Amino acid sequence: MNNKQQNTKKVVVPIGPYHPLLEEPEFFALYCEGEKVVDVEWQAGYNHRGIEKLSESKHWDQVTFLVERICGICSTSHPFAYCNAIEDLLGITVPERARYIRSIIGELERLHSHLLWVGLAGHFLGYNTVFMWAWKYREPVLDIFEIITGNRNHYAMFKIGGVRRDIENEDIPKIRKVLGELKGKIEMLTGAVLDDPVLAARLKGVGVLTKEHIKNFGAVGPVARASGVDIDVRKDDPYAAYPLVEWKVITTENGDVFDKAVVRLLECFESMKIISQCLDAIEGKKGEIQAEVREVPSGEGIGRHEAPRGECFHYIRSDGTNRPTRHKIRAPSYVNIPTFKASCIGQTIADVAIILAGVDPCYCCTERVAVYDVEKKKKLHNFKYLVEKSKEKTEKIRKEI
Amino acid sequence: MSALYIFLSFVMVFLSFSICGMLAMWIDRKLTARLQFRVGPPWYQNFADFIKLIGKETLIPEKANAFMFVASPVLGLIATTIAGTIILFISRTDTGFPADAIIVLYLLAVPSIAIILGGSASGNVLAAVGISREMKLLLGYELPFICALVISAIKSGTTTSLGSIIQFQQQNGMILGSFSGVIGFIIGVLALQGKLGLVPFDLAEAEGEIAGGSLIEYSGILLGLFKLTKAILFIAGPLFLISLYLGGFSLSSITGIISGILKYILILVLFILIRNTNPRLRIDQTLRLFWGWLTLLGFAGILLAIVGW
Amino acid sequence: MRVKKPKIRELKEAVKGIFSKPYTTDFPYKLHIPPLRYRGKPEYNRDICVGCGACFQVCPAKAIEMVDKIENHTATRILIQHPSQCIFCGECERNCITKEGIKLTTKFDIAYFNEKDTLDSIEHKLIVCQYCGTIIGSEKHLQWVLKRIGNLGFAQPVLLTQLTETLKIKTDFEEKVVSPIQRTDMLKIVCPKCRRIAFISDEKKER
Amino acid sequence: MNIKIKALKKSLWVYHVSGGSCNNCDIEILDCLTPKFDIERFGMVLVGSPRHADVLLCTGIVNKKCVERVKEVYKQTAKPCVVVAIGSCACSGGMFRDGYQMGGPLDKIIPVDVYIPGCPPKPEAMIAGIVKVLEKLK
Amino acid sequence: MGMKKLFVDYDRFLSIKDEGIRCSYKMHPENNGITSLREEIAFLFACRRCEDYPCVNSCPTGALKREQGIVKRSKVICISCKTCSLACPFGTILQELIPRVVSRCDVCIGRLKEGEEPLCVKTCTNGALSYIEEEEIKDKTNLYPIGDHILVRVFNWLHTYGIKK
Amino acid sequence: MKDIIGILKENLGDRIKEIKIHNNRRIYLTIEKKDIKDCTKIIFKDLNARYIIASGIENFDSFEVLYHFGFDKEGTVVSIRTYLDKEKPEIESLTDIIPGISYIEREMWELLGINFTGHPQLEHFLLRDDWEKGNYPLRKETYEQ
Ligand code: SF4
Ligand code: SF4
Ligand code: SF4
Ligand code: SF4
Ligand code: SF4
Ligand code: SF4
Ligand code: SF4
Ligand code: SF4
Repeated sequence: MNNKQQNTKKVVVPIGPYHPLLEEPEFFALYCEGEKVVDVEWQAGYNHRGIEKLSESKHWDQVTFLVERICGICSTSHPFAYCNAIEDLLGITVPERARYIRSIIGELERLHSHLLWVGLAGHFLGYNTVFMWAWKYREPVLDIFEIITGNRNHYAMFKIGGVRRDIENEDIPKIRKVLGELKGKIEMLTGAVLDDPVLAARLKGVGVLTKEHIKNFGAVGPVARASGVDIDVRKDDPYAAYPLVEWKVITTENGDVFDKAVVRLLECFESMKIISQCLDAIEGKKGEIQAEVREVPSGEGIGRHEAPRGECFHYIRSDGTNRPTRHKIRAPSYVNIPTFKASCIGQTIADVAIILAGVDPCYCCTERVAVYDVEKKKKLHNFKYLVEKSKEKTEKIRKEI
Repeated sequence: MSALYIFLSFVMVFLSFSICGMLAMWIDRKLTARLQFRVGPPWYQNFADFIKLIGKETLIPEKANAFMFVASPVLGLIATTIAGTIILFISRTDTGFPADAIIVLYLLAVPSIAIILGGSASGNVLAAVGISREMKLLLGYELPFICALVISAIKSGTTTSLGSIIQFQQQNGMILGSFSGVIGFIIGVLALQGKLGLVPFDLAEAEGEIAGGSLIEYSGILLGLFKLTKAILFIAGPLFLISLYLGGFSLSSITGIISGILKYILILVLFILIRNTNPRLRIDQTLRLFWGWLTLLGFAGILLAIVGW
Repeated sequence: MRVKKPKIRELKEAVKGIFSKPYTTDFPYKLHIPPLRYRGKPEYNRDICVGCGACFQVCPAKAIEMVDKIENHTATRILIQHPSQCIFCGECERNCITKEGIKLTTKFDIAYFNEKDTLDSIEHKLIVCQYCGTIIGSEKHLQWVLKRIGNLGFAQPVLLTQLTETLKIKTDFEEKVVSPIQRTDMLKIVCPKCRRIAFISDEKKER
Repeated sequence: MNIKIKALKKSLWVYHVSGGSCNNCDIEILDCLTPKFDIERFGMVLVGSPRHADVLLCTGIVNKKCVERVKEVYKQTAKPCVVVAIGSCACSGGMFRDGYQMGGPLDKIIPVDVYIPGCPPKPEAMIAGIVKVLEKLK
Repeated sequence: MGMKKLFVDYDRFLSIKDEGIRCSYKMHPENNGITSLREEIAFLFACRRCEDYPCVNSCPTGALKREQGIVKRSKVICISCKTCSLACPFGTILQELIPRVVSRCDVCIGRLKEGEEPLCVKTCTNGALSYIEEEEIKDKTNLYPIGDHILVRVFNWLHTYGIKK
Repeated sequence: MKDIIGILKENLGDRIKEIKIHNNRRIYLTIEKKDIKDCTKIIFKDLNARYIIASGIENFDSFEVLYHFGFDKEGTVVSIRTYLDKEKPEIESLTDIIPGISYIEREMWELLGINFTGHPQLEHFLLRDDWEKGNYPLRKETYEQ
């Protein structure tokens, strides 16, 4: 094979769909020349379960559980956004106590999700100690969830018009205690990350996203905030208890992976601030935790929630029965992942892993290799054929070596 | 010296090194776990792993070059064992030959080459990425490692025989006691870290990036052989370093053995600390580190050694 | 300007790790007791469940199976809870009309080799319409309704018959309804549909 | 009981296959590795290639896009291996049974040795489940 | 020239099996608009407006409520436990009329081509449904309109008391 | 709040066919299919709104595509509604204006069968590549079987 043809057949390094340490199967084909990435292709759908469609056959109340199971990390964000959407459609307000409880759950989730991210990012960097530590610090948060909601994940707390369970007064000191301990730990982690020269070498200036990129891809959440785009649904379109408490939106300017890490770590402190204020507000009081919703009239509603990974968006249309006729869900990763196209190209494979992780998507590795025939501009569909092709290629590389 | 003696020492080294190596690897795993607030595996873990691997089915990928695929782990194993034998026995008797340190150096590079050969024989592209990294890594750490050897050799009176290096140290104290010695030792530790594939230089097997890398297609006993090689290397490498910088060890007296073990443990603890407080480096950063800083340092060390510091 | 302390904190934490007790649980060597509210395997409470089937209706995962079967003149309703399909949301417990009929236990160790080992089922005797044979409801459910609405229930002949049965009062209403259904047949055990027909039968006749 | 099985029991290398899950089960699997549960104390480690694996931990409904891949992974795994279905999704399809993308459940695609229902199962439940398999291994 | 209306002979559903009626309102799976229509008719006309409302009192969730004398079921709250059906002395609430997930009938407005009948009418074999103009119905007894598009024939107890809808 | 409607009206002029103000944070505009490119250009580029997502919906006599845009400072979501032909749903692709919209357009193409003219890569994205032609899972007819 001559040189020209060879160039057209770049090695495709697949990332996904299975990886031991990753959550969701997604597939990224990295088109590489040597260690350099020249293009990225995102193939989703390994996780596609047709939730939008299933939602049309379920009762309003059952949909909460369905959307909760869109994702395990943001497992309260989707019900949150969904309930916001229906409440927007209904035009009702939720009782105050329920609003505080909602915020507490949402922020606790942000805490555990950000810690999880720190751990996974550490793992991608081969920094397993950080991985273990961060996950260890995360454990008490999950225990708190187990105590107040009955499960470590998938809390089943949200309900249209309120929350399903109250936070008992005797549990509040437990939450306080966990927060107190966590604060020191996160301070330690933050300090460690900020000061580590090796981390700085690995992360600074890697995977930079400019404001322009953010706008073009519509990226949200910490990804956008790390690039200096100040968007946060909790502030912009206040809901639940967020307008009632004191906190600020964290932004940084550089848009590289390092900044994303910083934004996430600092957000943890804001979350803790919000939680303790909410706890103050409900401690020792009693109150309604759900508003009565008898009918959902026909119409449409939009609900948003700032999930740990960014804005989570639900569009609901009802025809007056007790099932949605259309339920459009947009998870934050859906708009964050395409930013890879901007941030990965020109980087090395080793960096891609952490860039992808920097967005905090749900992504995995271990697929075998596929070869794209760029010349024909056509994807070779047969998987086995791709494998064979790639093996031929390897064979050739080997002989050349 | 007879062929029988060599053969016997070879077998002994093989057995003792693999057992000690597995224990050392256990210490590594256990300490790592403890440092991460975990319990960690029981002491027999690595033996269990190995025995289990023997019992497993060995799959040879259809597209693989079967001979190379099978031969390379064996090759690696034999090479490391020979290296171990030289370090432990041959060098300290009159059987030692003048350039044995250099031979050991080359033998210690063979396992990496075996991984490269095996990986490329498996015909997997993720493995290919792994090999290319392993190769760069090998090229990377070999140069500083040579520097480390040269420093020690110069310090001990320009000899490349392990025996005389050790002898020199027995008379004049450890080479570590000098400026150039410290430099050489640091380089040696980092290079060995790379050789053993420990973080921050584990990029050839980087799970998060290329899922196991070069060994991705290996299974069963062949994988077990690789593990065994690594276990032996886990002893042979540090021993080599001890011989070069820490005044070697002696098997003739109890104190000699104990001090040898202590020296070994010192190096092991260094490994574990470095490995657990650092993220994995990128290949280009690794190369920059090895070829840039460490090599410069190495040359500086050589100069210092020549000057006599 | 903050002082940079690279690696110091990590080393401190690492040393702390080595010299402190591991964080790891003792499970499985020691028993693990989940918190009180833990949502584990749902189980029926044989004394309290009345067999209304609401849990079957509300389950978002359709993890509860309801089988009504009529075999040689006895009708039974079997409610089967499939842990393999359950998502442990607790909806069945929340919505159970008796509040305690089905409860999420704190059992978490429900791994199985064969699904049959984990199924939890409960059987109920059903009352069927004497005219058309459709299912009216389970016996216990009828009693539960009667208890709940008290005197109001006496307007409902089926509930009344149920009461007489529980009180073991002998009545002569046992004989089967014969076609066409009449207003007088209202006092027998008939389903809502037949009752409605009976009610309007006069009117129909006139027409 | 022969020594091979004994060694196998003490050294289970697990590989994690996710076939369309909500990733919560996957996270809980990962959680098993972390200090709180630390399955390494039983000699279990997560490996990056199915060739190295003794246990396949499968989660998710195995949607239609994943079916082929899950089969492929199973084929590549060196036998003997244990397949564990983790989570209600893998055991039966859970909430998503009726969806148009449902390709599973897992036992329709590859033989499953043990099922651990839960949504997600507690890490304790997973450990207990694996202990059960170990008892069954002979 | 009058407009065609959906004519429902409610009491016919009681005596004859009504299986196989399909609906063309396809916004939900398994939608059968005629059930929700029948539920509405049941509560509007067939209900006897009992003094003490056994149905409302029995409902364990509070899904039933009377609004201006008419019983109304909240579709969101109802869990379909069938308790109300057991409590009603007059057989107004049939079990199949109170499902957990409800359907919707929009009387096929705007969806019918010229000369076409709604799918439910086409698939109804017992003559309980038809799509005709009001003038065409000969027998005007017990005929009540719901909205502009639906006509019901139902034995309405209430008119004997002089109560009209 | 008022001013968003004002600005929209001023910029889009009579291209707005209908304006529905659900509440002061949710605004729905209806425009014609042919104006979609102009309108999104104005909203996305000139008014600097953030692209959120697009949702496709099947109605009885039409397809509906809603493009949601966020005005973050005001916390308002503006949804632009267009109706497409039921028989031959087709609309211009907006990929050259909003690069990020490419994936959702692909998704609508495969799940709803809406054709986006000018889209550079209309390939399967969520479903497997050999998904049966003409089977659009989000269409309502799929309930029939
Ligand atoms: S963004 Fe990722 S973590 Fe969040 S809901 Fe989506 S898939 Fe889950
Ligand atoms: S009483 Fe409770 S548990 Fe029993 S069938 Fe009814 S809802 Fe289910
Ligand atoms: S816990 Fe939820 S999923 Fe399980 S049986 Fe009850 S309602 Fe169904
Ligand atoms: S026939 Fe009817 S109206 Fe007369 S007493 Fe009996 S129930 Fe009452
Ligand atoms: S069983 Fe539950 S937690 Fe596990 S993947 Fe399925 S939905 Fe997620
Ligand atoms: S009990 Fe029956 S008849 Fe009486 S008000 Fe209720 S539904 Fe109507
Ligand atoms: S079926 Fe619905 S309305 Fe009737 S008693 Fe039960 S919850 Fe109440
Ligand atoms: S009229 Fe139309 S919508 Fe109503 S039930 Fe009949 S077919 Fe369905």
